[in-house]
Amino acid sequence: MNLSAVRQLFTLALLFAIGASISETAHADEAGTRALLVEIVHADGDDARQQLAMEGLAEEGDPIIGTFYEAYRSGNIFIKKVASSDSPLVLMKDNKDYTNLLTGESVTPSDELKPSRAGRGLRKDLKRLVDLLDLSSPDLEKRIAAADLLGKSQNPEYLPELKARLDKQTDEKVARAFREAIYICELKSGSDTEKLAAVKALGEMKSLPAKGFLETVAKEYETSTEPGARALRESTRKAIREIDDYQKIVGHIGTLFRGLSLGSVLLLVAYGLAITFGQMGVINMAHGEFIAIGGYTVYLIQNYFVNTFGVGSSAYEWYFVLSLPCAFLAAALAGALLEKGMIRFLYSRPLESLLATWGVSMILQQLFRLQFGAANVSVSAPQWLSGSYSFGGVSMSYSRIFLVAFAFLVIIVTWLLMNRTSWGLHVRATMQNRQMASSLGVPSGRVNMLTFAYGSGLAGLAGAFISQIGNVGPSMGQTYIVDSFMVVVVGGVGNLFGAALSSLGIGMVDQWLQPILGPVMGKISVLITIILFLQFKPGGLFPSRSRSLDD
Amino acid sequence: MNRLLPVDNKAEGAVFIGLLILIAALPILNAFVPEGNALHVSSFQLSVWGKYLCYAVLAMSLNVLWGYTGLLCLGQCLFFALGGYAFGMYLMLMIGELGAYKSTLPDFMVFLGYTELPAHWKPFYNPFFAVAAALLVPGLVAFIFGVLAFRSRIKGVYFSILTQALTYAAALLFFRNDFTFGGNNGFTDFKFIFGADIRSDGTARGLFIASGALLIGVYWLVAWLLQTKFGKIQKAIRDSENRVRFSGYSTTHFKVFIFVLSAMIAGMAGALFVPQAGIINPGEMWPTKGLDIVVWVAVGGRGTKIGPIIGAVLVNMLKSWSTKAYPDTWLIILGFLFVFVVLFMPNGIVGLWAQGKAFLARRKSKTSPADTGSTDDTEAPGEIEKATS
Amino acid sequence: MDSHAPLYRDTDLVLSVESVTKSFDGFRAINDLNFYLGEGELRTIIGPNGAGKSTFMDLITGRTRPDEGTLTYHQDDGHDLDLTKMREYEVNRLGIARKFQTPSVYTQHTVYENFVLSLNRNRGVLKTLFYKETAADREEIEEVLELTRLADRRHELAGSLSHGQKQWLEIGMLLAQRPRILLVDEPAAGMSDEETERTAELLIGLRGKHSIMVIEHDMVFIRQIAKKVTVLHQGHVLKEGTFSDVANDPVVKEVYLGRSKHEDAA
Amino acid sequence: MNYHSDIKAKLKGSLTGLLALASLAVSTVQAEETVKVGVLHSLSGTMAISETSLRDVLLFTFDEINAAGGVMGKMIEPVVVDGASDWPLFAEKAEQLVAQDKTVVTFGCWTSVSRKSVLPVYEKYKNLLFYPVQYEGEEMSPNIFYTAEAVNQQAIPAVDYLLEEGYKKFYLIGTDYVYPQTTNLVLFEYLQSKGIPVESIGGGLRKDDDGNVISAGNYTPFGHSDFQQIVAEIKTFAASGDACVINTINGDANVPFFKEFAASGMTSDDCPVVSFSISEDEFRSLPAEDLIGHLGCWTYFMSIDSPENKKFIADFQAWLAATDVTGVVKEDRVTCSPMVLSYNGVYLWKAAVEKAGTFDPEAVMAALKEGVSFDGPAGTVTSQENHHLTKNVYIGETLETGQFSILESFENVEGEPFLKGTFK
Repeated sequence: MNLSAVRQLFTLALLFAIGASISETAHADEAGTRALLVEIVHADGDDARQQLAMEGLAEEGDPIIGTFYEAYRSGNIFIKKVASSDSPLVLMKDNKDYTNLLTGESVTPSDELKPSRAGRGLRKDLKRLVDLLDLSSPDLEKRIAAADLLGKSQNPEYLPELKARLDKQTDEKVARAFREAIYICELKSGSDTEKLAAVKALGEMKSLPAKGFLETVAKEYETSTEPGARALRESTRKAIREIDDYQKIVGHIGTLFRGLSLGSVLLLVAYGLAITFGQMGVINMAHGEFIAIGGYTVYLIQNYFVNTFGVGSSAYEWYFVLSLPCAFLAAALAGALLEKGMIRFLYSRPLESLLATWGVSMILQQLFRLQFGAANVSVSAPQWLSGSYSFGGVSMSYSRIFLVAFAFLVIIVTWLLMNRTSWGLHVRATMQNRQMASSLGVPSGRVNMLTFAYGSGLAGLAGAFISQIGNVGPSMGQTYIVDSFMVVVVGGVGNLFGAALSSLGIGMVDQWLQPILGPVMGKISVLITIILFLQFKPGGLFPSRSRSLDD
Repeated sequence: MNRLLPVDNKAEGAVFIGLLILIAALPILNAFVPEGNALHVSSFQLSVWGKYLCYAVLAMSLNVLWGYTGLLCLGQCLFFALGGYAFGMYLMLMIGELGAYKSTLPDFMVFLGYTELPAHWKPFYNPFFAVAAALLVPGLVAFIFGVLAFRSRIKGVYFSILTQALTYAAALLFFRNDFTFGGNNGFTDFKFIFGADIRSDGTARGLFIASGALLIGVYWLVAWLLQTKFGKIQKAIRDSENRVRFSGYSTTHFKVFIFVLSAMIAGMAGALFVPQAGIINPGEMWPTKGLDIVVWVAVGGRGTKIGPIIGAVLVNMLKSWSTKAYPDTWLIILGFLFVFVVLFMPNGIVGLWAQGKAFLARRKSKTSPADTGSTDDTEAPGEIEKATS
Repeated sequence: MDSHAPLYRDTDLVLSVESVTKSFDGFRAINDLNFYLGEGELRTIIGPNGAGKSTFMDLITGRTRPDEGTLTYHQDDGHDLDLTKMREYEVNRLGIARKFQTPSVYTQHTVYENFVLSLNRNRGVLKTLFYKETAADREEIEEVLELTRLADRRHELAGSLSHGQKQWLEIGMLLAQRPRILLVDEPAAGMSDEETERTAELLIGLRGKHSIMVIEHDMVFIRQIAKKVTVLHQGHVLKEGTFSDVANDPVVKEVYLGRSKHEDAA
Repeated sequence: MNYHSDIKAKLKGSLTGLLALASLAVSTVQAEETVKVGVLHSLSGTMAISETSLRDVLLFTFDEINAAGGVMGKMIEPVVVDGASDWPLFAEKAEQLVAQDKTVVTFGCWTSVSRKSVLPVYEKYKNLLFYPVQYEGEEMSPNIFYTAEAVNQQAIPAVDYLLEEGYKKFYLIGTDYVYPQTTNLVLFEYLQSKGIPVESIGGGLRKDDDGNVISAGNYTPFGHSDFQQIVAEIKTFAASGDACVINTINGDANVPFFKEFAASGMTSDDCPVVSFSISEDEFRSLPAEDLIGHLGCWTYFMSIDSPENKKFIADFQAWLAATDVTGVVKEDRVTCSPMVLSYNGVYLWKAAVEKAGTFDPEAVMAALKEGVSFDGPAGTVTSQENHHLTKNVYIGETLETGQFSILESFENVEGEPFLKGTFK
């Protein structure tokens, strides 16, 4: 049987029903809706019955449909066999609670639960239904998304509904989305004059979603010799150009933000190294594993919160906030131990610290594998860090915005620590001349340990952030180790400000080159650029000024 | 110093002679002792040892640079791989029409739609050109990078990190499918070398003997270099580059020369490694490989002639054994070994003897207070300047 | 005194430094410096910390390039050479040798080898590969061994010498180069009184054979060797003259004492 | 030596008599006789992420077979070695297994390069390797049996499904190595043959001097961690709707990709991503709730509702709980296609050995080529003449639980390794 053909037929039928009825569905019969939904679940596999139920649903238009859709989509609808009855119960799971879909009463489920899932096609139809309902949703974002999706379907059946609701929109953004949807619809079904107007309007709106549809129009009228065709063709081309030009600007702004955000990642990753390597002269190849310690700490805390409070609970939302200091402390502790147990014997032999820490890195990686499994572990973002903020076509994810802000915080805090505390003074003194400092009464043993712990702690923080945007796994740190050394070297070993500047610079250059050369050649070019850059500035951006030039 | 047996002390001499015997004996035991006899060396064993010898040469090439001149190159694997690729190109062409597509072109080219061999591949039909390329290509890369780096006085950690970046960039480049070097899969499934079946026992012996000869040749070269004035300058650069410069020597020229020489030795090792390992792919230039080599040298004892050989062979033997005996924990074992060596054996295995003597001397001197105080001077040579200086 | 005007210009100069300026990140380490060194002269340079003494030596030896000004080397044959375009080893090959503040010797080589490497010949890469010691070489080395009183320690590693001996070794290494100009940075630092005295004798003995520039802090030592003293202050020549001239100069006193007091406080 | 072996022979002779007697009393004496089988996977290094699970499932399978009496009366004795994600080491380990340990068959490898590196070893010793992971094809060694999905058992059905679903724009993205490049070149041809215009295939094209397309799609380095730019591009590409992403990113680089994808606000409803390298096992490291509705295509899913599969999962879990092998993670374990293909491989090998009546690798391969079947967790698999398997192909979409819900299945799809050029 050809599923998609049936589905198309059905969708068409559904649309007629919706077109006729949706505007009158101000007051809905919830019990009726629920019954229809249960019907749909039971009719799994029987397209004709589902179709009938859907038609009924379209007339009801209750918000419960949206909730149901979400649950159906994500596998949270279950069928429970009841011994006493022929028709099993349909349960809907929300968080940990189950409700009877038919009655809305909450139910305590026994173990006999069989999940029921919507097929992709059914879901598409449901989604469209939800979108139509969402057109009148009080949530503006939902309204915009719904208009966008209905517009892209280019189905003329939606036009009256969209037009009718356009006048009621007071919010400019929503109204714009409605207009955009209407114009895109008209690109297909409108008369030539309507099309011309739509094309012009979309061009002026710099509508990105319209671009594909405009191209279709351009193609359609490419060879046409009809009288209006020429004008339409030319304005379509003009509109596409306008959109393209606008997209270029958006692209540049986007690249700036992406560069900033990549730079911030590099900065977080490399700042710890800038301290342990730059300030202390320890070449810590296990730096990457400290990053992993941070990542695993977040993972453990997340699991603790999941087990204690459950996913989606309000307490769970706080897990990441708690993770940050924990990740810092865990890595700092590991750093302190490493310093006490090994590094402090190697201050006079920096290159040997490279070898020994390389051994430590191998040990830690394998320990991670034995403890957490070789596979990466899953860390989810809390709600407040998911999603993105859109600004004139550039979307910036909240996790990255937070990351950029945090990177700046790290710079400031580190600067304050280094320049405004006695510890910082001791660090700088020790780093300039270890022997001199200790003979002047600086407790260099403790200063070294704390400094190394701080640098390692920063690596742990970096790991915490990477858990939000990337992997948490045994070798997660390896990805960053070459990059972070590059950042420190380009910035000028020993110069924290230089490290900050160079990570931003490298991030920017990388993001700027990527669209031109592709990610692989982009990365290679960045490396080559760095190598060449150091030819001209062998000491990096800010070479450490030292009077003892002699060896 | 003895010209024929270029060793500095008895222990070194014993190891070196042992090595000579090993190189001579293994192929004989392989060829003339029948299978089943306890003394028989299988072709598998032979090729494994052949690879160890190549690794030993690779370690020696790094030692020339790091041990004697104080330049720690973290990208030595790049030169090794380049040599391997150069010779691998010849081996690929020798497959002829025995590939999956029965074409004269290497399989990956057929797949990518090449109808003709790219121009830079053509000369590699000639094995001698391939050998020359295995020497010259790494040499050329080292020359360009060396001139750039040394001219602008990049040294110490900067140099190390840049070599790591260089090998990383090169690895990414070689991973590319359309770089005409087979992408990630690299070169494999070789059939013939110098007209002989590459999988035959005879070839395994031949390659082993060639590796042994290379090892001895490089050993002699290093020994000869060390006793020339050049060798002394090398060490002098390690100890006090400024003094060398202010004695009228262009340290840049010296360093470039050594860097190129070291790259060429590594390239030769790579060229011999590839037919024995049966594969070369960009994984061989991944930065961690470069670190591995450093570890071999450190474990064996850097700045000594025999140390790198011991280190490379022992670490790789340990790896071969432990990846089977302790597949889950061998990395931990190896890791602890490195930490231990660095902390307690600053001069590697070769330095153990002297360390033991010093230890005994110190125990003795505890009873007699007349200690010279110079026992602390065992600090390993070739320290880079402290990063911040 | 108007320090902008050249003091004097002799026909037998070996080195002329004129209007040289050098800045590091906006800080003027050397500021419009004029300086002349005569053939066979022994000159002492003093100045408070940060006066630019070491930078001055760096400029002469090609380690640092001046922002402005000229550094001219007057060759034996009367030809002048511009030092600002040369690298260290080229400058050195002209016969300008330099001793560093901290002794810079090859610790892993024997005393004898240290001298072998310092001889002023066979300094190209290929030449060193095929270099064979000649009788003349040995003779020269013996000479320096005697002069520096290291003959009985010739086969010991330089690293095992005492600090004072290392200083002597380094001076010997300079002499083995047969230089025309000797730049000596704090030769007496870390030496015992007896060693200091012997060093002073050595330097005085070299006067006339080489042109020598000595940077030193030790006033006793300076008094011993100094004929003519140049005082540097803020990268500029503050005063030039005999030791007593300089020592009694009120400006010099103020700069020196005022500055050094300040430094002690820090 | 002769003396010793003489004694040994005599001892053996007298022992066999004793054993024959004993065997009458104790029927389990067969357990003394073993056959050595190699397991060659990376247990450390970058590939350990994926390969460790295969080691686990192989050990489980051997135990299961041994408990049921072994193969032709012999117990399987696994020899496990670590390839350490190091390709020359893979070749060395393979030769060690074959030449030194005298294994009669090896189950192993994940990446193509590891397979390529050991191929000459198996050809030289005329031994046998079972390769279990989806790959690009373009290879058919006489000594390797590919239980893996060929491109036409994964990528092509997935694209068929998407086309049927009405998707019109395809964005190709992958890690820069042979499998993605090859798959995407095949798909590029296939999509065009299905009437998709070039401008609707996103990710970029590279052509050689003659204008032949040598690379289609957008590629990232191994372990790439920054997908901002690419996701921004996909978002633009998908702005007009009806677009999907065909993802051949390898291994852990998928995590940053999907996190970035989810963070950009796109969902599977706007633009589904169909991935060929993410099975249930890899999925454990992804934030499942952000990825609901993205697609996967494999020849097995853990969610297959069949008694065989349920038994397989339950037995594997029981084995995990009981095993004392070091490095086996016991919690949160799932089963996935490469694992089942390893499992199937062992049983197919067993069937072929029994059919051939010998452990001799060449005879076993001959038996395999004649066709051997096994009713595995994902239905019946049958070996083909061309060293591949006929098997069912499933398309699934991801659920919050980290499982796939099966949307469509194609039965008995024959594996075809050589595809490029067939759609032109």
